[in-house]
Amino acid sequence: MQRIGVFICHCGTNIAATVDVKAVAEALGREPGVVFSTDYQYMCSESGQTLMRDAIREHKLTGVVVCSCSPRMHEATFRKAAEKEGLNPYMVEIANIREQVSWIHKDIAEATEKAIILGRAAIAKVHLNKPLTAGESPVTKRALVIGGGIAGIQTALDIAEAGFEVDIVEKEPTIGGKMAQIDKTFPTLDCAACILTPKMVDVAQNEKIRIFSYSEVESVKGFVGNFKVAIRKKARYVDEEKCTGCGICTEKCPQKKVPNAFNMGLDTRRAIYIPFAQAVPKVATIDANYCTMMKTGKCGICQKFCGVGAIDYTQKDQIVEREYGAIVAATGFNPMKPTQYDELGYATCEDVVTSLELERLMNAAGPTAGTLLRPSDKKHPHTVVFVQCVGSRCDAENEKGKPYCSKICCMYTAKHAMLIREKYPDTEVYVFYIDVRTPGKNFDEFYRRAVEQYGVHYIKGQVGKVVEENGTLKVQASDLLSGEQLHIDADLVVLATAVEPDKSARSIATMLTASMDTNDFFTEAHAKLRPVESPTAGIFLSGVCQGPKDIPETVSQASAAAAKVIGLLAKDKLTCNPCVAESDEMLCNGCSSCEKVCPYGAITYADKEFRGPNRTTLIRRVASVNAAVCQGCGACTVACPSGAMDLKGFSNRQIMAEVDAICKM
Amino acid sequence: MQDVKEFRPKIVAFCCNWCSYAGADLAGSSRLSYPADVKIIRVPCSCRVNPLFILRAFQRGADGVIMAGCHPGDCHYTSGNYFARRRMTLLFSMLDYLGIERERTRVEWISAAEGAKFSKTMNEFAATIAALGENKRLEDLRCKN
Amino acid sequence: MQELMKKRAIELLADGTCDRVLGWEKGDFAYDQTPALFHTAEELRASFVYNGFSAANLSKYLVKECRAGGKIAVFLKPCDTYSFNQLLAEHRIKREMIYVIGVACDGKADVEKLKDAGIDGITDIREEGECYVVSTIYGDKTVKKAEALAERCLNCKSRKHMAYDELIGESGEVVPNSGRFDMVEQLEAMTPDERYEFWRGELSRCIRCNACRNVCPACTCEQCIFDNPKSGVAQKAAVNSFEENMFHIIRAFHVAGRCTDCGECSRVCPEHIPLHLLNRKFIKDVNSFYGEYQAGEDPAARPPLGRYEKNDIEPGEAGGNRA
Amino acid sequence: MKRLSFARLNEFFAAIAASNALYLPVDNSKGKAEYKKWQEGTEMSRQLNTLRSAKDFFFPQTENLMEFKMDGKSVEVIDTRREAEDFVIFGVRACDAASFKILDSVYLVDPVDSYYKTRREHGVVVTLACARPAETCFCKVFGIDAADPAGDVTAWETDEGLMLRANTEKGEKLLSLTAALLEEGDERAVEAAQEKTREIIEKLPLSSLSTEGLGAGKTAELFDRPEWKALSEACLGCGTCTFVCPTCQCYDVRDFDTGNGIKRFRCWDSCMYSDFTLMAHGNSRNSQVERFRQRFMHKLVYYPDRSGGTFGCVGCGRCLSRCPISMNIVKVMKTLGGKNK
Repeated sequence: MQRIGVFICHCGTNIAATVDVKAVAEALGREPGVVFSTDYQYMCSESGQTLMRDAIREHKLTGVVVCSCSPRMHEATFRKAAEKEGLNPYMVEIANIREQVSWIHKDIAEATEKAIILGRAAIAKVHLNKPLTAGESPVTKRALVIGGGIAGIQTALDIAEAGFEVDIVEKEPTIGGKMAQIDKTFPTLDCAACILTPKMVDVAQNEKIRIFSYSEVESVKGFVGNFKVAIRKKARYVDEEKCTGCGICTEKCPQKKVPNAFNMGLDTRRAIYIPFAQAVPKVATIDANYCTMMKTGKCGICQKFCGVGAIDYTQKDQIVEREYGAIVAATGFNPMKPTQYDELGYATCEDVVTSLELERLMNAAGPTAGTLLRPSDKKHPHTVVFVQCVGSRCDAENEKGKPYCSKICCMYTAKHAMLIREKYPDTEVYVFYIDVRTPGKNFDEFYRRAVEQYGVHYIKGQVGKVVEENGTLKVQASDLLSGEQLHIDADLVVLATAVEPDKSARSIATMLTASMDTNDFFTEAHAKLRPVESPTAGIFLSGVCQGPKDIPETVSQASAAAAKVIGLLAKDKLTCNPCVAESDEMLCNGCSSCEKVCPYGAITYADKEFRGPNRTTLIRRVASVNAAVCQGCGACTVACPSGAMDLKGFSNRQIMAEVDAICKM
Repeated sequence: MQDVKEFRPKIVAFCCNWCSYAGADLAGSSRLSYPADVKIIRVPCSCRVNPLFILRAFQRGADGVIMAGCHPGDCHYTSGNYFARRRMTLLFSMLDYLGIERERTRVEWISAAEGAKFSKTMNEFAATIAALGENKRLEDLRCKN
Repeated sequence: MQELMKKRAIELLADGTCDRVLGWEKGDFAYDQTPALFHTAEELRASFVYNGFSAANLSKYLVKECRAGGKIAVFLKPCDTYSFNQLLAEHRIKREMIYVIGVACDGKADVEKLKDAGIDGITDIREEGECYVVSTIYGDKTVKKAEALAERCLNCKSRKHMAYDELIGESGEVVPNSGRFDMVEQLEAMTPDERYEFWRGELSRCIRCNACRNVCPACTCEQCIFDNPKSGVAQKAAVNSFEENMFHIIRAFHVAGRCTDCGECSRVCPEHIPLHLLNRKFIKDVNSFYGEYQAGEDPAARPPLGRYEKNDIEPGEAGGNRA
Repeated sequence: MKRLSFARLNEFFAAIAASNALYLPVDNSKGKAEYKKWQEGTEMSRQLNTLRSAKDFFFPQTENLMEFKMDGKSVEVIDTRREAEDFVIFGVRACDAASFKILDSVYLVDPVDSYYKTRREHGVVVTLACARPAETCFCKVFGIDAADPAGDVTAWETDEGLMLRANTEKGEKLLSLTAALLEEGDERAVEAAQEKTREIIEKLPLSSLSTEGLGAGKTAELFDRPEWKALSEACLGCGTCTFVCPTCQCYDVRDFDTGNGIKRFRCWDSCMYSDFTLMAHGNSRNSQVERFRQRFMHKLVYYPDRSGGTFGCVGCGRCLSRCPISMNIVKVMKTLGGKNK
């Protein structure tokens, strides 16, 4: 029989105002096995913990029940306190009488009764608790960063800086991400390439960092400290080791009609290509969808011209298995394609472009070599209309768009407007907005410069229709402040489309068992206090994959994630969750039912010799659980028909004891 | 004359630690009430819920049993709720086949962010059970006196 | 057929293919055959029997026999081979220790049907073409085989052997429309109250003799949770309606996705409770929710409760009052 | 000897049911006979025998013994026995009637089983002679006459109606309740019916079964016989034979924790079960062959040892038709008994 101590927390008045704590202490004190029962103002306080520790010592307690707030809040606190007094921490159970009682019930009698019942359930469970010892598992001192944009780059650099190995998996042929496509950055207007490419070079040169470009994560197994990841290196048909990035192949390739994705399809490239001059790794890639050799078997020009023999048309996808202690998701975003907005004419008018396309049209390395020319007739636009919040801040019922604010559009549009006005003062620039949001250091100043200094026409209102007529874009809009309908003849319309998480994020989240919100942004472990960690241990979040951000915010979050990873990798061993599954070999049938539902591959089988009846021996196949690998979900315990598989800390008997206590008359 | 006691159903809610239990916590911290008849048992994952526990609850006097877990796809353990979903689908179908009221058992997917859904679900479920009345078809009279 | 089987068994013993043969031993009244191990040609000649009353599914005995060592030859009817495969899939038996002789089956007779038809004092039964000639102390009676066919054989799902090393007689085909879910559908069409009454009527007769469980080839647990005091759910008797329900629900659940529908549970129930209707409900549900699945068809197949689809039906969408 | 015309059978039952709970065999939904409480309109089964034996009336499968109520840390012991009802079982066959003697010899000797005793005292047994015994019947082997069963009252279905004979005081009392319906009967009608039954019994295949080599004092000869292994090989270890057996008398005492207290009950046990006679040190019979041997040695040797040679089997044949694998006491007797070889 256990000797159980029960402690009822008042939580100030949080509990005590609704629950008659004295009555609860008195009622639970009468339960079999309870040798001490008391109430206290703040059990989690230093003095509350001392009270508990004194009672453990004085009353020789073997089990403790704390009736207080959610175990998600202070279970660890009370377990630690018990441990300090020599009591196994897993002999402590919490009855949640705050979130589940005092905060939701008003009637004192009813709340008190429920608190007593929850207390009884916890006592019933403690009666069956057994001391548990946490095992340890080693930490693989290497991190994986999924995504090689500025977020991934910064995280990788910081982790490498601390002396740990980092791998970056980037699905494109080069790292750099969206930032590499941007022309200038707000609010300082420095050139994105000028600040990004040195970091890309740092990555390439850092001995601790290995880049898997043109690669994707294929599968993730394992758990914090011990992930096993299969990486698919997609065939680029060019030997990365041999290729020097000289670019001769990309000049000689006869297939010139490939839409250039880096320039948002505004110009073309060859079938063999290097996305941009500063690409890292600077290695060519063959686009098998366009390569004549790959499609017809006739051509081979690039191979002929390649001085180092790097071209290999027979290359196959390769799976690389790597082990990691931590994984960072930095999967980034894409601007939404606004094709579903017929009224804005993106799909029909060549001169309706997205903001990112405009970036390329203004970039010196872009399709127009930095001169702003509109796509249709390559003429300089004299009237430019910007439309804000395309696909952002939509009603929940609006299936075309996103409910959230994409956060960066107001600022980059101000930047675009300003740059156009500065370079081409003869251009009239209109910005249609719902609100202008400029919280950030020097942001509002920046925006005001656009309005006041550069004379950009900011109009609060919505664009209703854009149609092309004889090379002119007829823009119909409403000015909400004056209530007038406006008709503007524009040469170029720029849509600030919503930021949306990269399509690959969903499947990566599933592999990582990291949760996502309804918009497919990764969920953080705590919105305020743990913003760079996923709820899944060992998985961290960097950049826009967690939510819309600008570059400085992305970089700071990237460094924060790196700090968390470093904190993890700095440990030699991790304490395992002792609440893991355990197989009773005497009952095990070896039927493999449990193995089939284990997400971690924690169950293995072996033939073992057992004593049969009357001095015989027999050999049976039985399961055993790798305690370091098991995460304690309990799927196996239900799959097991014989009841051989049970979960420590949440055993069949314990849960049924709780059921019994709750349902008791 | 004997006074007629108002029927207060007993409801057991198995909640997974990562989503639904946290959802219940959020309901609590948001002060979103639901009947005191609902008592929560914390399990690591919905896949920990053995049909035995559900029958046990009915045996011991529960009038309704609800299991709440992470939304499919969001399981902390990747796949636990998918297995739980199959198990409960089959179990509930069997209970129905035996003529045991279908409404006494329920599964809901409630995330840590859905405090309001937690409260709403429990209110609805408690109302359903109250309307159904006492569990007679899966009762064990020995536990009732 | 019987003579061919006997001859073959003797050969297999003689050539060392096996050291014992698992078959059926004749009893006192032709219908009361007992599964038995035959170690010698003499034993086989003296008492081996195979006819319309050789009903027992021998596959489960292989669990025990595989532990005893040596090499076992076993006669398996088509439905027994499904159980055999399932046992293989669950590593309960060792394929290399077993020599399977698939034997043709055109349905087994149930002596209760003869008795219900008023035939008593049975001393012997002979097969003559499509009929059984029943000798009784009151004289001979002739009954059409079809009229004596056991309940489970009326809805035979397959005459095809799923596993064998050799065949005696022909292996047939899977029966496409066996009608084995007809009764399940009838029950589903009832109101919940009617279903409740039906099952109470049936399950209330349960005497918890455990025959259904102990004969079941899917119930090979080292120790059943209902026998294990440490499980917290042990029951020794069907004390009340709850325990009757509990035992049969959990047993059916534990064999869900594993039950091959061999029908042994209903065959052996001394109270004639149609237990197969519980198992068939799960089989039917699995088929309709998760796609056709026949346990024991393919030992490598992943069982329905050991896999999932992301868009599986929700528990709330299954069941419900169909009436 | 009393006579009741078949036409007045219902009135007869009604008269008994007026002051007693009357149970008689009734066909269930599966066409099998089971004992049911008589009420107006109940029709008696025409089956030879009930699926389960009549022992259930005196030794039910489960019964509550006592309760412990717990309140906090205090325990209260409660005697749950209630006043027993008077009841009459009609239509008990000779084999089951003989089984009561065997049960009595266990439960009514010191220490008397008060639960059993109470039921015996309150129960009146009306037996019915068999008219058409089945091939599985072998009561004759144990000296039981199916044509002349024991019981408080014995009844025969004859050409002249139902003939009734009171054998005990209880029986006299019962018949007096129905005196208005009864006439004096002719012994000869009974004799004619008995003659017919006995003729059938002679022809039954198991009537010639011999008990030679079995019975009291044979432990040493039979215990280590190698045949046990083959006999028990197919045994599933279920409890069917023991639960349908009219003489099996073993029970287990179990506690059921309701959460508010303990209900202590007893339920039939089966020597075929792996937890039979399980003790703290483990089990004394670890394999099915040992458990199987126990059952048949008990019926054929140990019980006769203690009862002056009476066998612990009444030849009702239930285990012959109910055993899932058709292994039964007859096969055991034929294999181990001297003359049957």
